[in-house]
Amino acid sequence: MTARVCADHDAAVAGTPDGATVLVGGFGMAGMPVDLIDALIRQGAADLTVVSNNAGNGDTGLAALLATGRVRKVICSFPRQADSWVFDELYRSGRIELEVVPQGNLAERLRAAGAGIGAFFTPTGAGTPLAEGKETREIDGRVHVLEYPIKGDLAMIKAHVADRMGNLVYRKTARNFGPVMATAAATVAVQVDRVVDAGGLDPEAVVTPGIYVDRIVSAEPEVAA
Amino acid sequence: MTARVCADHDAAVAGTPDGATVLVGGFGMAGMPVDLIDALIRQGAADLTVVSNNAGNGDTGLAALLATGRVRKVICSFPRQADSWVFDELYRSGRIELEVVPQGNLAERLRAAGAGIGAFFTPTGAGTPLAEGKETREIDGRVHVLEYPIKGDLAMIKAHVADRMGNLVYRKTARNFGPVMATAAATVAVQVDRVVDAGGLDPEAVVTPGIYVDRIVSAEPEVAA
Amino acid sequence: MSTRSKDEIAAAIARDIAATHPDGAYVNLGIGQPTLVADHLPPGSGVVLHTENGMLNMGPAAHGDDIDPDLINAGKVPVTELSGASYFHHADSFAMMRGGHLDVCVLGAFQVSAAGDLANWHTGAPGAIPAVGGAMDLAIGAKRVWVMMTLFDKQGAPKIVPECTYPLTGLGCIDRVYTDQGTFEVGAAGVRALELCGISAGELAARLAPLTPSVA
Amino acid sequence: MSTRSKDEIAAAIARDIAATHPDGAYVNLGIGQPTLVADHLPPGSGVVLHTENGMLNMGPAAHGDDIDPDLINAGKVPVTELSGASYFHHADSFAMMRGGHLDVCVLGAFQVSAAGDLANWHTGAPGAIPAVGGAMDLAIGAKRVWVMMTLFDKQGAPKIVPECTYPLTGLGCIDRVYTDQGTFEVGAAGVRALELCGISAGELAARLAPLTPSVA
Repeated sequence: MTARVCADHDAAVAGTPDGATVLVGGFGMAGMPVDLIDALIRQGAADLTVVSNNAGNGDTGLAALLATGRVRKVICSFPRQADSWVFDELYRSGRIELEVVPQGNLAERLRAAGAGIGAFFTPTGAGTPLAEGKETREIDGRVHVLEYPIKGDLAMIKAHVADRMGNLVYRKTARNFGPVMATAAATVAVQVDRVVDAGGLDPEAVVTPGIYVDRIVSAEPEVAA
Repeated sequence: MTARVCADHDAAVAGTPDGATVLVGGFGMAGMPVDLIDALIRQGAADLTVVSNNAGNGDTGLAALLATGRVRKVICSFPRQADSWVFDELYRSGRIELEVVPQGNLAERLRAAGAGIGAFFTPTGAGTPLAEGKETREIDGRVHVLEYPIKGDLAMIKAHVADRMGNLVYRKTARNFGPVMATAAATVAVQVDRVVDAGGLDPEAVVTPGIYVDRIVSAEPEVAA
Repeated sequence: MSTRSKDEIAAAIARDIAATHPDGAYVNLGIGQPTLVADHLPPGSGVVLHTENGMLNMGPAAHGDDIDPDLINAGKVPVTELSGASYFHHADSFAMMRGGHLDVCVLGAFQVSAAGDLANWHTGAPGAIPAVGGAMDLAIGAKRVWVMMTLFDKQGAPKIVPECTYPLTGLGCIDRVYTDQGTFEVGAAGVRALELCGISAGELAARLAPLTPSVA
Repeated sequence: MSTRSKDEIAAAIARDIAATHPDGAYVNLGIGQPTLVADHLPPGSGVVLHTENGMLNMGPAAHGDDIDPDLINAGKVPVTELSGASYFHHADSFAMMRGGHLDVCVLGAFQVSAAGDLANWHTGAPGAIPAVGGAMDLAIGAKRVWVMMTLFDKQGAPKIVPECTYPLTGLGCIDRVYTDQGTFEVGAAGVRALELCGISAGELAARLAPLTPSVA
């Protein structure tokens, strides 16, 4: 069903149940949907599984969500960074689970969820600890590992501009995981810099077609009113 | 290696060996690289396998290539159309092989070739004659079929504008198979309406990044000179 | 009691799409008769049409100067672009279909089985050139897949059958069948007539036997 | 005889990229020391830099007013955009890497085995938090994967080894190893020194034993 422009960020994440799997866009802080994350913190859902490239930077955004103690598990490619102290402390004290996934497998498993692919064989990770226990098969003389989709209950992403149909464009490398996460979750919430009327985006340049978007919230409240 | 602007269409398909697998863009005539096909007819490679959505319309483009008798096999989703008489005659007289592939599997198998996926499970075709003899597996209660990549030796596609780096944009539904075929062949030849200098395309709106493109030929010879 | 025309069937489908998706639906209309549904969508329905050759928010057929050879639908008919349209390549378009993002897809059919199997791509006749297009992807991909067809073929044989005898397009993929003689649900619970038009419950049972359709 | 500095290693890699790809190459430079290679690419080399977070034709690091938080590289350092750049999402970016479209990738390493196995993501130490990023995708995806590292670790142990003792990043994926003490080929034929710098063939053999490197 067509996207809806929400009055505020709280409305965009309303109804998230305990135990949900939440896909969180961004690569570091670029494309990080900070306002939606803050709304999810206020919303209060617990026992969450968070899927994101990193496990939080500094004390804001994803790190602030982790700090609430309401995240049971993180699925990511690169948790440990210079400023990932919130995650580090939770992990070292055994208060959070971690599944490390090669970044390309993370992206491709999200795509598979969005594209109806049941599983796929990839050479990434073959022969490494991250393929332990996984099914493997030699294809064209190369060992491949069988990987499964990662589906979300909620995706929270940041884009640059949305039109009222939910079509999205992004800015530079802040595009990163947004388009693929938008395809992979039952409910997709997007925070944007601004909303324009249908027809305000070039149809040739739309990156995420509106079919993938459920809830839009703009940083410019007067436009989203 | 970075793309090269060719002097003419013949240069863009030079060196195609007998026995090559050739990916041909287009959905019907939209996006059909007619000038490159004509050049391949002049070039003379034989014993070809052609991968395209259709098996030619009327007497031009792909139909003209088929009429030379130099195509051994066609892999496509929809050979039979009101104006596919060239193919129909070859097929009925046993002079061409046909592999019918569901259109989504055709696109996804080309993508897999370009994306380094060794094979993937899809529900498309499960339980139908097009899955006969293929490996199947139940995933999440649904029967899936294992499908393998389709790689090309040469891709011939049509785009709207290229820059000198090989970045491409397309026009409307003529985009169709071009972007995915561009990722799936060892050599990618593109016919475009015009070539602009690097910087002439919006980096946010590039559909096919130049890394996928080898040879460009423009319909406006003075620009490509 | 007269049967429904193609236009009436299309109007019924359009009505049900609008009723099921009051906030607008993403819909793919198969080539052939299902495209008629577009003409019957109520104003303001918010329905967004998808065409598998790479477009959302497709508009009506193009005529005269509006014809652009680069803008066609899956049936290769020139069409137009509505405000809020987007274009994407074939792999993205079929990912959209196969990933379950379309709300409704309407397809034609040769046969539908009581369990919801679909046969619509190939008669299997000797000499016929098989051509499947996107039918198998649409059949398994949309959230709801509806069929629009006549209930009986030209020889009078029913097209809702215990098991399809034509080559299958997809297994257990059909929700609902809109015909000239009524609308039917198919699936695990068997055949159920939601409404009949031009045929009595008794005649229906006789002609669909050994199927035993229930009537709502 | 003195060893090569990081800058000299980077210059050697840059020279070899330019020599192997006279018409320009698509190159990914891993985070850390490999990014130095960019500074040594000869003018007009035509090399196009890829960053796995979704960009081709990445420019040098951004400073001052040029810093845009939406434009960063894989190491999360603000960068710039060159003419002819393009942006794409993560699945497309990794498809590009994994599909074999990059000509060269340069990575750092803890260890490389004689057969070309790579270990560069995890020490396996108790308490270490594992983080792999795109290393495994780059290792298996680029046409040629080169390593830039010191030949010996801080304890003097060789980092070209018979078998990696650190957790693996990829199997048999490394072509060539650029070090402070020379450049080496690894693979099915074992270790071969292309050039030595700051170490004699005799000392190399002694310190890499039981490996028996050949010297070109």
